[in-house]
Amino acid sequence: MKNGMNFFKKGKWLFLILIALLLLPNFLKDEPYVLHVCIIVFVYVSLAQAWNLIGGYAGQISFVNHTFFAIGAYTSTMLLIYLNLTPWIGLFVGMAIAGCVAYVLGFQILHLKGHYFAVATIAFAEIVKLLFLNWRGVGAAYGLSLPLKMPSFYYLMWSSKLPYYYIFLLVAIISTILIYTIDKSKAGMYFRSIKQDEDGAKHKGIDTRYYKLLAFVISAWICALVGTLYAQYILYICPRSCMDIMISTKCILIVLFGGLGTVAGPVLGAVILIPLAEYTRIKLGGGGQGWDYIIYGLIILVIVLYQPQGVYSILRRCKKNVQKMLRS
Amino acid sequence: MYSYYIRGKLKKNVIQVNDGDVKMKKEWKRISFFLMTIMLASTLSGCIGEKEETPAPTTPAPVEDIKIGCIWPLTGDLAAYGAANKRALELAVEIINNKYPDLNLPLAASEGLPNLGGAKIKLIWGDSRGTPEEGRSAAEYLIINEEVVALLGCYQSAVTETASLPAETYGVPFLNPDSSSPTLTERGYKWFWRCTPKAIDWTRNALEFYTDINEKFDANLHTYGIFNEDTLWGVESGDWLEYWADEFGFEVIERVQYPHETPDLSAEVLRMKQANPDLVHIAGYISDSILYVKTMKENNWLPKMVMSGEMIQMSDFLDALGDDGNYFCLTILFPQDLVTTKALTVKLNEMMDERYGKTFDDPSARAFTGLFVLADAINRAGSTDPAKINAAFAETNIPGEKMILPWAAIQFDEKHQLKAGGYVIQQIQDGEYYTVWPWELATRDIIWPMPSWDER
Amino acid sequence: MDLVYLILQVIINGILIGGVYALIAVGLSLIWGVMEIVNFAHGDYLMAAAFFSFIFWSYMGLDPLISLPLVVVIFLFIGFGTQKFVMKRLIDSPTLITIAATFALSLIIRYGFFVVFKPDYRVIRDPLLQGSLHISSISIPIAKMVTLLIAIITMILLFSFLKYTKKGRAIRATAQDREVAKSLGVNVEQIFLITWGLGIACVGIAGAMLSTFYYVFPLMGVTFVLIAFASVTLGGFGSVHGAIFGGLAIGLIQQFGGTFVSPALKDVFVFGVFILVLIFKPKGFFGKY
Amino acid sequence: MLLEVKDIHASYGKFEILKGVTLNVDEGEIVCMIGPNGAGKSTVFRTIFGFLKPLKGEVIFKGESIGNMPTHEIIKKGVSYIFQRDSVFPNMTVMENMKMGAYIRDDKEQIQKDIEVLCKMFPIIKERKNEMAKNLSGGQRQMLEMARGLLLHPDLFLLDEPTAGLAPKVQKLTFKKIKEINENGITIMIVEQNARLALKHSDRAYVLENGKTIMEGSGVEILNNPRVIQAYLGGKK
Repeated sequence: MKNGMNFFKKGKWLFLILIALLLLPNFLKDEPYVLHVCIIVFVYVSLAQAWNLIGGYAGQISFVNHTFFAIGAYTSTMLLIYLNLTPWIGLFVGMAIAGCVAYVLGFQILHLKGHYFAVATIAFAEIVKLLFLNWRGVGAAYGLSLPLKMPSFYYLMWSSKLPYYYIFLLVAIISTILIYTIDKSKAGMYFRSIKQDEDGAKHKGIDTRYYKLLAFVISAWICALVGTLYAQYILYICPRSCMDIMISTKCILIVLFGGLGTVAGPVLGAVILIPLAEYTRIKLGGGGQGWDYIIYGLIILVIVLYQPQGVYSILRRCKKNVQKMLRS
Repeated sequence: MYSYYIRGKLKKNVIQVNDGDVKMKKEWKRISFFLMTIMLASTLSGCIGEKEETPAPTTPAPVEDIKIGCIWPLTGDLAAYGAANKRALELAVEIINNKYPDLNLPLAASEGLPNLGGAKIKLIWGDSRGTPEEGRSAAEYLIINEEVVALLGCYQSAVTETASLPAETYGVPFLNPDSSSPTLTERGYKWFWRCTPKAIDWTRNALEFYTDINEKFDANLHTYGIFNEDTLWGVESGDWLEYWADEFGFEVIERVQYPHETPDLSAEVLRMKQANPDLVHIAGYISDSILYVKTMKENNWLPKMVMSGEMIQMSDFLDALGDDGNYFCLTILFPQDLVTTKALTVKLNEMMDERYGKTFDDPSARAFTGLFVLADAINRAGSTDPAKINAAFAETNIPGEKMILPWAAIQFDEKHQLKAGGYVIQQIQDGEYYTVWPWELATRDIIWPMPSWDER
Repeated sequence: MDLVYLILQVIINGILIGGVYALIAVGLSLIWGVMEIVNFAHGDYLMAAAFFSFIFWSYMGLDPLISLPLVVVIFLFIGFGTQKFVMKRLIDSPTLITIAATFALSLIIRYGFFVVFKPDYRVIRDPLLQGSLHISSISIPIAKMVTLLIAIITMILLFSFLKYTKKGRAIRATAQDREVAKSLGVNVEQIFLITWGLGIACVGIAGAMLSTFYYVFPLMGVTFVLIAFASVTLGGFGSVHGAIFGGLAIGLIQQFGGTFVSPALKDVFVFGVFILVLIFKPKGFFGKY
Repeated sequence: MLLEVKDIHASYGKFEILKGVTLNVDEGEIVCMIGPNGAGKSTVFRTIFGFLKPLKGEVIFKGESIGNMPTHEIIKKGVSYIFQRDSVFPNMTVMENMKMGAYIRDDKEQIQKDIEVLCKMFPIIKERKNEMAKNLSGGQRQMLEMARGLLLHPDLFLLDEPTAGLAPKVQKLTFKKIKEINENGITIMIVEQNARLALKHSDRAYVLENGKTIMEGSGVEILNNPRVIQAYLGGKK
């Protein structure tokens, strides 16, 4: 009964937040910059959730998520440019291709342990980036500028940020719910046991290879989905910007900051870190210095050294203490 | 999707809470229905509303302060350029906002902009970090939150490309003083102006120069080699060099595309040495150019001439290489020696030196010029209304003597591109930069061909 | 230049640059092998060492070759400090936590130098080591040759230390089985301290030597660190000869690919070979020590 | 009394493994500890050896409490521990492994002499001294581990399942060696899966169940205890 009440309360909170998020743009019509930051936050919520699945739950440190992101962006853009195909189809084609690449890559390297897997993914991501930089067919270093179409739902193109806001919000919510569902499902349990002790999980009869691949592919799907939409939003993609390893790294830092292997972690991390980065960039970066990066580094270091479970666990502890206080 | 999630949770709840479960269910249903309606309505209003809406013009800033947004890479691996431009622009603001009657620059004699009641220019800085997205979000921030009247920037073509998007959307003039990608002005943007030659121009100038050399020295130059980095700028430069080489009857026998800031360039140089062209062009940033010179020396190989972009004029190049940097050529917009005869530039250089201990270099001179072009346009517009400023841009005509750069005049063509204004070619001799081409502007005779490493 | 000379030249280039990679990799490999920590800040320590050399040169007029012992000692202590103040708390943490910690360190070091020294390109002009040896049409740059020499000396010293001294044996023992080493009375914390000290001192040597022929720039570490990762994994982490093998192999692959196929794709060959090795020989070519 | 363990409690994370273990060992004895899997036998050793800090209770060695000492201090007091799992350093030569055994000692000459003595006791070490330890067979590794442990000059030798995974013949040999070591005045404590063999060779024994000592007696007594026979000796005497 009590549990139920807690759930009820939590649900209500989420609902209120959702209302706020839905209504927020009405107050921000004249503040596209804030909208832009919101959109970037949503992008990183989704990407960080994707990373959370493979890294936070299944425990495989992947530095290749930005490649899937780029595959999504490139596929839909190429289809739009050459076949004039709506990004709605491109989106699924991109997801399919990213899924295939993830499957093949994962099949080959997911048996590698810990650092080896991490370094292998870095190498793969670098290879793809270098190939794209030299592949004239996909614009090489020129990148691809999306053809400006009439603003429409069909071409997923608008001149205002508002529709993008809702779309990215939707994607962020979908990915969070997806992770929540996985978290509560049997697969989530398997992922966690793989992360804790892979050999043990194998002994218990869990098909570790299958589940790791599953996490990898789903993670790639989410990244590709966000990639397509991001390309539609930013209207220009090039290997140096959307195959930058910093995208994956940022996801990792966000998840770590928020809380590894929790549903709320990536959301919290993105909501705090992305605006913080924007803020420091504007307030400190303008001085021609690198202070913002230093602050970023210090925050991560402090989190890692003193609170490796992330901010989410601090919040939970605070909540417990408050409840205790209220009770007494 | 979301309401499904909530309801799923509620079901659990409902099973456990016996009292009033029907009531609660109903209530939630109503709330979720209500929310759905709001969501739909606001989405629709957003989508429909934006179609009718023309981009809202930003409200003009108070007359006292004319805010100009500046976007350059202030951090990241190109921050050196950003820092140099920042210094130059601060000096330009100082000159515009205060009385400097002895300087023959537009707006120097008056305090502020006379047609706007002496309004002062204020620079608001945005950091592009050298990445297109950051450049774009910086532009957005500057337009919306800082309500800048116009934008200046962004050095790298890729960044300029994305940063000019919001300017186009919101109808804010964007003046680009230093990106050379030709596509920028081919996009047909209404609010985008560029007061610098395109990449196509300097590649053509370089080939013209070699044609002249062939005539003058009967040098019989024919083969051409290109090093270009794998960035947008590098690839584009390489492509244009190849195009013009072909046009002028040179043969590109080796084109080496290399990864930007790679740890080692031996393979690249060895390949070029193997092909052994008469002429080599380096289209790369300064770090790579330094490494190229060092690696060529290690390999004891030089073609008849090596030319590079204007970035090797940055003081880092000779600081790094010393005498080894001698005899290299560069295409440049702002040859310092040429304008030492010009009292204006001498004076400005002194001011710069006094303030920051640095001198003008090419990017900073271009950014400096850009701000004057912009201020001049705003002044002639007599208002901060973007449309009027845009109109004033079209009529820009700043004569050569009122500029730090050695061009005939600044005027824009119908594509918003600088009309006249080409590159000159400099050669490094005795650790100094001397203009050697066009012949009539030369301050020293060219040393041709460049002496090999053994002969130095 | 005929093909034989060309191939010889490419081999020489590959070995010379491979020596630098090996020197960078060996420190990384040591830390990786003993503590199972991948030091993402390795490239930034390299940059810092190059900057120290530059500072000694520009303020005291000491050539990098002369200030080398100083830099090594400084970096030994920087290594101790890193272990004592940061990594000590993370010894049994999951991989991800250590990656994040070293990445944070990397940001702090990189942009710390960025703030202090501004993003200018610096080169040590007229060092003791310059010019090239020319043997018929083959040229061997002296600075790189001496770097290779010092790399070899460093590695022989390191190898002998690990092989023939008591502390060295303890380091190897700790790398192979931390708990058993502990049960024999090895003070593991002290071993970690020494490991970090040595690992960072190695990269200190690499940085100092690099400054004689490469430009010094706050972001230069990024370019080297990926190559170093590949070298270490190729050779098998935690072994000195593995790092040497990895470094040289990568140097050669890079030079051959770059010269004979395409310079733009030279790193594709490096990473491609590296992934293939990982797939077919996941522990690299050499085991731990 | 050499070692006294008084009611220790210890846990890994949240799981409490030891819930009150009391035992004592006299000088010169061979004491054996038997019990089912997961009873906490190895944990007792790990706690004595300082890998695990007891939550409650005391460990007294030679009249001194060692419960909170770091491992390398405990070793200096004269305790040596051999792991249940394979614990040679695989990529070191046999001789290097031996030298690691003398890591905390500084008397070079004495170490050399000791190694020679041990070589006589375990001839295999001398035979294969320059071979990598990973190339040894299971029994040879067991000998190497014991020899290495003895280099610490222990007063108390903790052996965690010394015969696990070895052929019956080698198991017997191992116990012969254990006896031999004991005859040199070294007190030995054994945890053993092969209860019958172990009890035969020990002076006294303890039975551990669910993290508690439930029985104590001489080796023969325990061997004849009907409950022990039922539970650990397969019902046969």
